[in-house]
Amino acid sequence: GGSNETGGKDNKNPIKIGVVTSRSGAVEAYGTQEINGLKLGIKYATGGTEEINGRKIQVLVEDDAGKADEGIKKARKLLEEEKVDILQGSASSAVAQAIAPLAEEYKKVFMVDPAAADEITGKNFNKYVFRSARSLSQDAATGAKYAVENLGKTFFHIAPDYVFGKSSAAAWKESIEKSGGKVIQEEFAPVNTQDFTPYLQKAIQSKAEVLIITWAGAGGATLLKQVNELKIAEKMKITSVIPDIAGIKSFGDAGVGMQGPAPYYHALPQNDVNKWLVENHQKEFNSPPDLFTSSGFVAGVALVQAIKKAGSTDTDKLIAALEGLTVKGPKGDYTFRKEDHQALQPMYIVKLEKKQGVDHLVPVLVKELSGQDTAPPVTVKK
Amino acid sequence: MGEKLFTNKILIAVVLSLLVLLPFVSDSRFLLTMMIQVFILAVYGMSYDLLLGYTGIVSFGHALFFGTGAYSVGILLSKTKEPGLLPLAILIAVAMSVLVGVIIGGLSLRVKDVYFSMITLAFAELFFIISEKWSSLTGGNDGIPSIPVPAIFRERIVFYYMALLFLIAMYLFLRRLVNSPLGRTLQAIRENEHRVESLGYNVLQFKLLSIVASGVVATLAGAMWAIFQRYVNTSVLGLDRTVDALLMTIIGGTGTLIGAVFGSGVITFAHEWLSSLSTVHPIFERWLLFFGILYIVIVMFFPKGIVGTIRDRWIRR
Amino acid sequence: MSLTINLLLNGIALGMLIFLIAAGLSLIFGLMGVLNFAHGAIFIWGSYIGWTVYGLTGSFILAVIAGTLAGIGIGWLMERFFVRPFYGNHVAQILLTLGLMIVMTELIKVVWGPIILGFEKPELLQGVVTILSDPFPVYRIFTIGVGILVLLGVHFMLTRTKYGIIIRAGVQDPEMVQALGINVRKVFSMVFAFGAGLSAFGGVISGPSFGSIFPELGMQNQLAAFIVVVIGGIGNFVGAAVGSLLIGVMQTFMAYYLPDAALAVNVALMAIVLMLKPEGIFGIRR
Amino acid sequence: MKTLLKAENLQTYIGQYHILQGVEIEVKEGRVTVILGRNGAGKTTTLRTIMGLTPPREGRVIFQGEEIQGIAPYEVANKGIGYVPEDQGIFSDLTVEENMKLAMRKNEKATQDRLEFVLTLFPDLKIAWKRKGGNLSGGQKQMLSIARAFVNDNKLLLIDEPSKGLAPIVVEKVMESIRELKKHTTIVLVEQNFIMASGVGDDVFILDDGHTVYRGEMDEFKQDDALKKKYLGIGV
Amino acid sequence: MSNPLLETRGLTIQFGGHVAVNEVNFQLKPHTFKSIIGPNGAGKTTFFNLLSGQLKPTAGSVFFKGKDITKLAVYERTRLGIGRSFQITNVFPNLTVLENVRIAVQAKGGVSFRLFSHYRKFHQFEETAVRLLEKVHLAAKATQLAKNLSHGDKRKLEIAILLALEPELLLLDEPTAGMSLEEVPSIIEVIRTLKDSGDHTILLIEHKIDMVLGLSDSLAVLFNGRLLADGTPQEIMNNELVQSAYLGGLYEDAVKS
Ligand SMILES: Nc1ncnc2c1ncn2[C@@H]1O[C@H](COP(=O)(O)OP(=O)(O)OP(=O)(O)O)[C@@H](O)[C@H]1O
Ligand SMILES: Nc1ncnc2c1ncn2[C@@H]1O[C@H](COP(=O)(O)OP(=O)(O)OP(=O)(O)O)[C@@H](O)[C@H]1O
Ligand SMILES: [Mg+2]
Ligand SMILES: [Mg+2]
Repeated sequence: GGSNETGGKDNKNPIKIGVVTSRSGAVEAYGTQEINGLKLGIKYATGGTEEINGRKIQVLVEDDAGKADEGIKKARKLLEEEKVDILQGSASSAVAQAIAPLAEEYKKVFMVDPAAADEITGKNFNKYVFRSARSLSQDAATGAKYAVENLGKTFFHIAPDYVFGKSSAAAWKESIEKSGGKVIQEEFAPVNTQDFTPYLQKAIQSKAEVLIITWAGAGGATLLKQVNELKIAEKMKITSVIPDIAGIKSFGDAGVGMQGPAPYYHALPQNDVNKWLVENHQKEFNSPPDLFTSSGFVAGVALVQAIKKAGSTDTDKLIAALEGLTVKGPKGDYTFRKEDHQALQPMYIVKLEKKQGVDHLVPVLVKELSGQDTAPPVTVKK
Repeated sequence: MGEKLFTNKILIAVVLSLLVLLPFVSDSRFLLTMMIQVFILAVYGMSYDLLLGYTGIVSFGHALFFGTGAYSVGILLSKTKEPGLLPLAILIAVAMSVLVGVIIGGLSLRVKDVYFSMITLAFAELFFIISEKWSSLTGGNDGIPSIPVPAIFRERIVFYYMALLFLIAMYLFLRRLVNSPLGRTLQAIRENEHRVESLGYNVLQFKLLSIVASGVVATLAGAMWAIFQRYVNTSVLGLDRTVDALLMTIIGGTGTLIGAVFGSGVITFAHEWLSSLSTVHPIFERWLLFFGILYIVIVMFFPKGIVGTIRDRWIRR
Repeated sequence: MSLTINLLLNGIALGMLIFLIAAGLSLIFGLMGVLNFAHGAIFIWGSYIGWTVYGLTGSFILAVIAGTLAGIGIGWLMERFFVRPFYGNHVAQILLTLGLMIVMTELIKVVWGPIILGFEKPELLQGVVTILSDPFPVYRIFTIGVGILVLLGVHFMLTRTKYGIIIRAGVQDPEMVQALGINVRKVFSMVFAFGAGLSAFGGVISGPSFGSIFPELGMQNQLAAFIVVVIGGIGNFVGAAVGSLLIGVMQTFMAYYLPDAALAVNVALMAIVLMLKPEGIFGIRR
Repeated sequence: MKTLLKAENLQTYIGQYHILQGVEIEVKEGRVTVILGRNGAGKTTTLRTIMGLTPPREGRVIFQGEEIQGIAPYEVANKGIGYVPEDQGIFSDLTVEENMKLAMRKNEKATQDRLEFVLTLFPDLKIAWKRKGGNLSGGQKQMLSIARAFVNDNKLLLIDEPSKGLAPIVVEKVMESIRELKKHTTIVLVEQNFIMASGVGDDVFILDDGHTVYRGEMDEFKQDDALKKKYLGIGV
Repeated sequence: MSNPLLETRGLTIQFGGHVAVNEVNFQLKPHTFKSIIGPNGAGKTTFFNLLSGQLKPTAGSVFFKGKDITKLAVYERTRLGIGRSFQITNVFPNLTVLENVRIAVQAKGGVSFRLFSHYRKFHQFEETAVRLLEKVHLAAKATQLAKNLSHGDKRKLEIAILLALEPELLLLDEPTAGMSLEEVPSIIEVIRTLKDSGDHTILLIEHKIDMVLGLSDSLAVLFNGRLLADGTPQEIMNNELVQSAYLGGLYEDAVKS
């Protein structure tokens, strides 16, 4: 492919961004946040015109249902039928990893968000892949340092028993040890575990000072509620990555007082971009932006800026423009570092608190860390 | 009767030549992709029909075989980075599936009816779990990306014809099989297992044979799938895969073989079409809803599947 | 010792929770022989209706009643329009109920959105009691109690009334049951609706136990329900309860002592039971 | 004599097959009406059509002056028509006890008495009381099937080949009991065993190819060797 | 005297507390026709099930041609030459009448594992099947599905399937129950011809006493699971217990003749 097919003067080809993400399946809510963010980001960066040099930006969305093979099919469709200039996605890490090789094959930039697996900008990296979302390592780096310094030195980690849980655990372990702490035990429970008591019993018996809870999606609330019920908090400190609003809501009161890293919550950043985002999101979708809205937004902004900078949608030029690019996003400065194309970005440590008039626990800022502070190690093989 | 057979043949010839000509009349590479998927899944569906429609076995573990094929190709090629080893990978796949078929079949065939279905489901789940846990080998849910397949298979048009050929070959093989004395025995087993036994047939042996034959075909389909996608993850072993086989067979019509081709076509295209409608109207963001309704409608109004129903009409006329 | 007892108690509680999920299926699949792959959907609809009514009224009892009634209604419609033509035809049932599963799950997303909802325990049932120095949630004691009540109630209905016999006979030869002067259709409708109500009831009761509900939760628990019914012996209600307890206790102990195998407990247990006793623990060889 | 049941011009289809093509039956109250005919003549289908199991496309079934074609089988049964199907229709997973329990429409004294009566008629059933229906011997199944029909207060009994599989002495007992029952119940009997048919029958209908080809009184028919030869192929 | 073709020693089966077949010592000479009579529930069918392998005895053994076959599976016994028909009709409901018989002929043909040849290649099977259907008056219904047959016709099909196996030993369980009066004689004729052809041995369970008397070389009587008597028809008919407990008054004429 290529962008050598130029249309007439007045009637230029649109710039096509093909999004492969979950519009159904277990993580479809994340997909929605991502797409809303992306569209708003484009709007913001183009000053509302959704055009660059007279070329309309078109966002084409395909549903991968959270399945890798479905994602491959849809990505091929976007690449071959729609001849998209840029790929974007996806809510599931497995899908993103399955699509990344296609980006290489078709020589198109693939802007990853919200998939967080480290391998995407690590072991399985190729030069067409960029990521506006934070990676698991960034979560871990944020949370680990703070936890070692403020919560305790010995850790017990409970995570779901599949690749996501394992690589989260590995990332936390590395960061904790770097900060001088120690992970005494890691326990992996099946994704749809209903009774976590045996695992929590072990946590108590391990005598660790801090319990790390890693759980993406639904089981998290169940786990947290059982933690609460068994009064684990009386025996050890608890930390966990703070999820999206629906996730926090599902905690009920069980999450009160929990501290942990938060990739984004709309009330945390105080800057103009975020203000714009919150206002416009509220206007358009009648709700505040959520966990992955911000990284989707950044993806949009970064792409627009890169295209402007490159002066075209030519892939090589785009890559050159994106590498090292710093954009202003809702959390502040996001920099796509050259080595692995991961966007370094500010991260937050928060504490969940009850607040009048809000129907969920509110993450209250404890500490903000800069992109550099939370930079994960580069694991790309040269 | 003879006339019907003749029209039947004409129909098949027309459809076949359309399929052969398709790459020349359509420049849509995506359409070819879809058709390739239809062909490969159709083979997988037909293999299931051998069990369900001809032997009367309801297996909930058919994905086991599909996954065996896909993983054999995926693991061997990606670990060795040696595309030339594809024939070996397929050979290994077939050998593995025979082994798996004999072992699983041997362990579970003494169990009857729904119990058999459930035990096959248990085995498939166990395999699924192993593939999730043994991620150093399988990549778990993240899978094995960019499987290095021989360059020729990356040519979409070439692969299209290969897949078509594969479908035709497997269809002919299975048709032969169901019309052989062996196939006839299987059908009798479907009807009345105990009576077949008292005719002097060793039912267990025949059922095992059916499982292995169907397993080998499903394995080949799985191998083709891995070559086609150049990607494998645990979903090839998931329950959804088995359900796919079931859906294709039933929608097309059990005990018809060719029905699976229709089933595969309906599922693939309905899926694609409905999921792309979300831009038309927001209600289609819930496209699965309509997909579910489609299933229901097909089962309610074509209880014998597409081909089965057409056949019935035909006979009545 | 205290650990073992604690694990055992938790295992029993989990088992009873699984039983509540499986009880409705045990009637519909076990007794009526309908492979109901929409069971999980009825179950989760119960949860959602219960959640809504609980939120609106603040009364958990009303939530349970509303959820159960909704289940009965869904079951009745389902039987009347979808299941009735396909008694005895397992293959069609699978496909049809799978379709219903998808449709009903998606409808939940249309109504409530595709997100997770927190389901709080009623005040009265919050908190823990201490058993041998370990805390044990009150709600689990509640589920154990409810499970036992359901078991006894349904067991009574099946053994002391004619319904159990009519269903078993009707599954084999509905024509002959009719010829004996029994409106077998009506009985089937009623029992199906009752089973669906039971599923939805399980959905409401287990909602707070999970702590949160989401549309796919039904699908997730469905397999466990099927496994329990099969392990216990299809058609045996008491067997389903025993199977549930077995699975609950096994899961709990495995999670503690051999967590790597926790994922495989259910299916492995089923495979072993079936290979040793092909008709399930309480099943009868045909 | 009063007519209890009348079937007029029964036209029954199964699928696309036209099975009954105008069957006519008339059953007089208090008598035993025997239906004869070769295999595949439509005897069973006639009984099933009366029961509502294979409703007729055309024609009428009049029971006690009321048209009952087209109503559900359980309603037919509840009008007081008992049915003993040719394949016994035993529920194999149910015990003999449960089979009987299922059949007993009412649980009153009279029903209990009748239960006593059938258990003395077929003592085998008492022995096998807790056995599964599927484990019974062929003859025992037949007994159970008959017992199920006898235990209710029926106005009309449709019995399809009761003698099949029964030992001679039991056949004799069944014949006796039918003669006994005749006092308060009317009976339609399909029977291949001519000894039995002629032993208890009062009226006779012969079906062939879905048509009624003969009707008359059993006493006449029994004597008429030509008729017997013509319709039943029985040698003289 | 020739060795018995079939012999049982102490053959016993117990269901729960109920002994259905009780220490039966039984012999069947080759090329003879023996019938088994006895009250309902006496254990006749169960005895057949033990011979053909559907049931395994709790005690005792079965010998066929001097060989102990007690442990053999159903299909192995069939291959040795023991064929049976069933009291409760047992056919292939969704196959055609012809295919029902053809599949049995094929079993005898030993080609069942051939998967690459078309079944119609073996047309001799089909011809045989058609011939057999003619014998039992079912040729006209060859293309119907077996489930659509009337009861009596199914019984005929049952017999055709058995004949197709050409077993050395035929176990017939009330073959004519439900068959119409006019057809019974010709079916009996078929069985009689088999016997007369000399290479078959026949064991028949039947309640139609007149039929039994006409066909059998000898009669065995089962009572409550025990072998009560075994002898010529005349001997058996004169047995008082048989008369009072089995035959009743109805068949007095038949016995006297
Ligand atoms: N389901 C069916 N589909 C097609 N034809 C059928 C079906 N059931 C019965 N028939 C046909 O209807 C005819 C009448 O059958 P029916 O069972 O009434 O005969 P019958 O007189 O009772 O015979 P028998 O003495 O053998 O019991 C037969 O020719 C049979 O083949
Ligand atoms: N599986 C079983 N479990 C319990 N009892 C059984 C089982 N099978 C048979 N019986 C009992 O064993 C006895 C013998 O049955 P069998 O079928 O052999 O009788 P039969 O002599 O063939 O009688 P009929 O002439 O009525 O066919 C019967 O009383 C029956 O109830
Ligand atoms: Mg009949
Ligand atoms: Mg018998």
